[in-house]
Amino acid sequence: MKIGVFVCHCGSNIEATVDTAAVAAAAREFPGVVFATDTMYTCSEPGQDEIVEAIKEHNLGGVVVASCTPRMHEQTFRRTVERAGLNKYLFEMANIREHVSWIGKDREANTNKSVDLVRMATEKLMRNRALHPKKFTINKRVLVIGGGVAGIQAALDCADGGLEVVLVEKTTTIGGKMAKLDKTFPTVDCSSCILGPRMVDVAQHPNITLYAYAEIEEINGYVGNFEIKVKKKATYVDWKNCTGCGICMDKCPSKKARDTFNEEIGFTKAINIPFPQAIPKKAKIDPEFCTMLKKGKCGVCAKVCPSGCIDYEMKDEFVTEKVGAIVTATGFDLFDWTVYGEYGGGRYPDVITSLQYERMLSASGPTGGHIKRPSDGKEPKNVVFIQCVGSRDKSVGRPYCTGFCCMYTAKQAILTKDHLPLSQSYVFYMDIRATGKLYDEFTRRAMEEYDTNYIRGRVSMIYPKGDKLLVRGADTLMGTQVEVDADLVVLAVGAEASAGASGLAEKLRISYDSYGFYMEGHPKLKPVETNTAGVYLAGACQGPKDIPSSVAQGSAAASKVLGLFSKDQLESDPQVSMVDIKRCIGCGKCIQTCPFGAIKEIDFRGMAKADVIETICQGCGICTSTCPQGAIQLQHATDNQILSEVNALCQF
Amino acid sequence: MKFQKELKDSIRKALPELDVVIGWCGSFDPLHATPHFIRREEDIEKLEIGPLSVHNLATYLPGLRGKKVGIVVKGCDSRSVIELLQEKLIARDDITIFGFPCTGVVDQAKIKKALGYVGNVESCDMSDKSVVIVAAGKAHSLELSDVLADKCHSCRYPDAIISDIFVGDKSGEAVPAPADYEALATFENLSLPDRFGFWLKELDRCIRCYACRSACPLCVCRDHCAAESREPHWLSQENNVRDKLMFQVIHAYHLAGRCTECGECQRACPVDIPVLMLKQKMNKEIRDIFKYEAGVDPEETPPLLSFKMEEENITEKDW
Amino acid sequence: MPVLEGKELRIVGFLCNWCSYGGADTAGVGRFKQPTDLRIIKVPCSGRIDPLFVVKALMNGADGVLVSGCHPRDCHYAEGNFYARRRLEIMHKFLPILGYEPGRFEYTWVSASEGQRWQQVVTSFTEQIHKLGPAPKILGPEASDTLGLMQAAL
Amino acid sequence: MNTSLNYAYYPGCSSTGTSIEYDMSSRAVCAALDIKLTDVPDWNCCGSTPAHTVDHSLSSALSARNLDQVSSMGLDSCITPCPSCLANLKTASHRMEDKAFRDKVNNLLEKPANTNISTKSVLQILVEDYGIENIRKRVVKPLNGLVVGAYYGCILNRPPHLMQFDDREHPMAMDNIMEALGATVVPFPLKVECCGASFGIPRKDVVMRLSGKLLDTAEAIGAQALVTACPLCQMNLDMRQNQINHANGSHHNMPIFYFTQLLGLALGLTEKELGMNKLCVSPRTLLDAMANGENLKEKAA
Repeated sequence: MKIGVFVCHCGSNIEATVDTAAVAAAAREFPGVVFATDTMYTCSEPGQDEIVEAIKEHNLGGVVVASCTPRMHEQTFRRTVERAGLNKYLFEMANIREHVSWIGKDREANTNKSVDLVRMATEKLMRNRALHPKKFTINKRVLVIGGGVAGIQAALDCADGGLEVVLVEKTTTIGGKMAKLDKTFPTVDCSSCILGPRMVDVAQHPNITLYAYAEIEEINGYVGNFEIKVKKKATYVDWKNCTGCGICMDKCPSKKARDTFNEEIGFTKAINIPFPQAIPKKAKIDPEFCTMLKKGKCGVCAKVCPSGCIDYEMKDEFVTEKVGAIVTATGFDLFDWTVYGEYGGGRYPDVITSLQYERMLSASGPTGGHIKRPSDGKEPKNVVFIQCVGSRDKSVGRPYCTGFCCMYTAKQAILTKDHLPLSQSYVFYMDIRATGKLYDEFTRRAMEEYDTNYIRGRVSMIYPKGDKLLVRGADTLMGTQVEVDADLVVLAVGAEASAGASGLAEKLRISYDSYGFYMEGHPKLKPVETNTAGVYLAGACQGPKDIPSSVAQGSAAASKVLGLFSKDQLESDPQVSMVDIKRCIGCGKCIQTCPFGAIKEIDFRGMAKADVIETICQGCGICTSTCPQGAIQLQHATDNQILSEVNALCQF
Repeated sequence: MKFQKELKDSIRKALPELDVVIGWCGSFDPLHATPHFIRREEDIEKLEIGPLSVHNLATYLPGLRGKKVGIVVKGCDSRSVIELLQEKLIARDDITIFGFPCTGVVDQAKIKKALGYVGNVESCDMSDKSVVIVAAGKAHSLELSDVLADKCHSCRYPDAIISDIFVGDKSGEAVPAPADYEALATFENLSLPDRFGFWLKELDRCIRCYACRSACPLCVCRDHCAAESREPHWLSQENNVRDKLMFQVIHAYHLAGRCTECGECQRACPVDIPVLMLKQKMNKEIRDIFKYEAGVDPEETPPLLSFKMEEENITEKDW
Repeated sequence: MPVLEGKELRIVGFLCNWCSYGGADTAGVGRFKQPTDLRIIKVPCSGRIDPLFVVKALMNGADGVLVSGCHPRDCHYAEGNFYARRRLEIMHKFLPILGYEPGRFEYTWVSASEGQRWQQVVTSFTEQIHKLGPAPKILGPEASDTLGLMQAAL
Repeated sequence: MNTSLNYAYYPGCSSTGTSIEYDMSSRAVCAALDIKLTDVPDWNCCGSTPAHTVDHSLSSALSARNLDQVSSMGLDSCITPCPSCLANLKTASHRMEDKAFRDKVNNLLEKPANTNISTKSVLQILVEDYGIENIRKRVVKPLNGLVVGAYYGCILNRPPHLMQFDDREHPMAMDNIMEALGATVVPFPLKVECCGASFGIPRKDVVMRLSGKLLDTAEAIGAQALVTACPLCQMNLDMRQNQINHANGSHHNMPIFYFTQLLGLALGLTEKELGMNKLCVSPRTLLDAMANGENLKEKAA
């Protein structure tokens, strides 16, 4: 094989600490290399053209590019060599940027290491074979996990684009966190007025199947052909017949059930519909508080239900859905702020979270939109907002910025003044992060027009003083201590990955960061993709996001799905395992260890042999390292290819 | 031996249903036995079992796949049969296992070492405790226990673990003690450079005949062994000690969790390289980490072909 | 030849494509300084790594071998690293009988987001190998080629 | 109850002076509960004020010697009533884990010190080793609803990683003991606030302000007395109460007990054994009322 080597400067990114010309010169001496050069930006148009020309001029059979990580530009260069008529697998990359030039400044060592990496790449390349993808048909249905605003947007966009959508929501209603909000920043328009119609659209869209109060049990398959097992949790109410009239909730004598929708400000009934605009508007029994389910006595709801749909015997149910793509929009949860002992650790009823406050502000909330202190129901006069509770704080393991608390705190300060004109709001902040359209103007309004007292500093202690809470903190701009007699303290709690995010990630086979947020395919260029083909991300499951960004991502994920489904067939990755039937002795160890069931036993002239189902094989290569005689080889990562790299590096 | 007749009777009874029964018979001189393939009634009388029945006949089973095979097994051999069954390399229905209480087999190397060259062996009497060999008209006497194979001294399974027909009295229900790896422990007292040098020195003798592989009942790849393949190309065919040692590591690793330490590899080695020790090392680690012993339970899965989400006995490095 | 005499030792890394290779990229993007000895071979999954590659590298003259995959339960292929953990652990325990220090070969898990952890792993593994010094090498086709020099060294 | 609790006891310098009643009552209580204390032989200053602010190695050397003395007793755990001593002993042990520092300190000493000694406060062992339920069983003269606030001060459980005791923001050890003794415990919101002790000499005005606030708050929540576990806190609140009143124009007359004094009382020990006469703000009225069996909670209401 005649090989061409292109060593990229990447501007000064590589050239500054690697002598690329020397690397190219060394490469010229390698067996098989007939052409080697260094180029300024190999990925640029002239850079790519140079490769195409060299392939033609030198009749190259394979190309090595030494530049950035293959995760960045492998696809780019594969297309380049394809353009010149080479099979795209006759290409190798040597990562001399992320793995060399960026991690040390020793030019001699870096240059030497780059030469090694190029040698490895050429040795492997010489053992590469042209590979050809297989086509397979796909199921053009999409699963959206999570019915918050991002999931709703993704579902509606996909459905409007003509796809069948399965939307799975963990709670009994879609709407997510946004449904709990009173108003939205920076427009201060009513949250349920803008979200409500979209929720209704979901319910009425002919292309959308909604499973509320359901969870993902199992995911099998691969892009184009996933098989999803959905657990429909027992509601004890036959939803087919439930009209959502609410009589059961009215009459239920068990009044102390946890009201999670209202963030547990007050209680709800053991049988309940979370809020009037719920979609679907169906009742559900909370078995923890239902006397009938606990003690076998009561049965009031069954008696009063006009459509007779109460079923105390109901069990969880499982349904299987086949889809071709998955959008994950599982959102976020709130940081458990009670680890902050200095804020009372949960002992003071008048220290509440921002989302609890939001429910209080909401006209459909438990206080009917009146701001009342939980302790005595009085209207507060001084309201203190504390920002960055569980954000930007290493000591509680949350060093990241949640990003939207500054904005909702400004909004809540404004709303406080609207509700209680005689009130005074104080905001303890670290920095104000208001980097959206009209955002900074909005926080300035909170300060200037609504007379909110912004104090730059952290709060060191909250303690009760009479019926008030004394909030003591630092004012770092003044260099003094400040103490505020507060009637109500609202904590701007940060966002964290939703509980169960990591469990779902394992089912989806996508990765997540150390906080549990899902990893996107590329931090800049693949914001809604994951490294698992056919799985996309929308909204805060990837990292904290405000509403506009979540909606944008919902649409972006939908457009990715629509793009994927624009073809009737997908090409399977040819980097799959292949059995050398002559060498296979039919021992079945590969079949035993394949995680995907992609290898089956076949009969070949009366002998048992292994056979790979190419569209199912995911290319992990467990089989290859299991087969003692090496009869099954993962294409593009064969034993010989890896051995050639080892041998290139370790030459005795 | 007293159960020899009983065994012959059982084979006679079973033979009509079988294609072949494998046992041992006399060989070129009275000091050696050889595998014996009984196909006809008249072959049965030649069957001889005793301290010379050294060969692990399970080695032949994968090659006879599809045939109805009877096999006479020592306790250690039966473990190889179990392992082959476990890996579904042979079918249980196809084989009939004849077990007997083994009292140990000799190590020819030890006899050779004790006696040196003695000329043509004329007779050999192996009573309970002693061995009397008459060669070139001269009698040589040895203690049997001095010439028993190492594995017999620490034998934990004298009776076949699995058998269809068992002749003679079982040696007892003794629960096998955990294997002790004394020789291995002694070797591991050597310094690392000494161990490295040891293997180079030993393997230097290797003539790459692959007798170790051919004798191994679990080397089922046969003609497709990675040692001589170009696809994949793990080893060169050159005469160098690196590849010779690498082959032994490949052999040991491919047997990890499968090897029953029957010792055939080492017995077959014409230049007496102690290759079994590498397999014992694998087995010891497998036992310590996975609490697993190969060739005991046909229903088990070899540990390297399975996993647990939480591994109790693996402590990963803390960085 | 491959290493800078007296400065570097020969360290081979086998990294899975999905987590650890990405983690090494993340470390690069973050400009986390690392020793230059390590050369990385990318494989799709830690389950693809035949422990015999490790032995092959050592016998061919590597001074250290590092394997890194996705954290348990986070394998892109669900189970690859579970198999890898068993097989690599066995090889880790086996190597000393051949005369290689156990610390010549380590395996670990680094996710794509853990650039800092990668830096930490590379740095401390490289230090560990430098502390051990060059690995025993097979210097020629005959044992005497090696043993003679070993004797001379002693 | 037969306990096998056995500790080396490090009294600390205050115990021979300003907080002699803390020392007396600690010893008396431990004796009454069958907790064996053996004084650290030839103990010296722990190196707290002022050494710890000017010379870390000297300060740690002082503590290290004390710990070494404990180890020479054949014991591996040592208790002290004083949180300041405790902090310094623990700091020394912690710093001595660093080899360079250890060498420096050992250089100052006659012989290298073994500082691998577990150190705890009297309060900690009563709660963790003896147990509040066991204390409850030993109460013979309950405190009749005496309304107390528990004041821990700022160093008893901080820095948390070093002190390893109770909640750093909201400790409950003394509250729980007092409750077990039959007192009415009112939640004292400033329980871990600073009394100003380290400014005791140079900036008395700060002490007046900080300790004054503590007393104001105690009165506001209806406490009849405060209990403390720290000689410096107790001294500021008790001995300086008059000065505080004078500086702030307040009229507090609030007894400041060591928790061991009230514990001793409930265990049936005499006022004399507990050094009640050493307190500056007289607890006479409260003690008499308790002795007369009056319900102090009702009285407060």
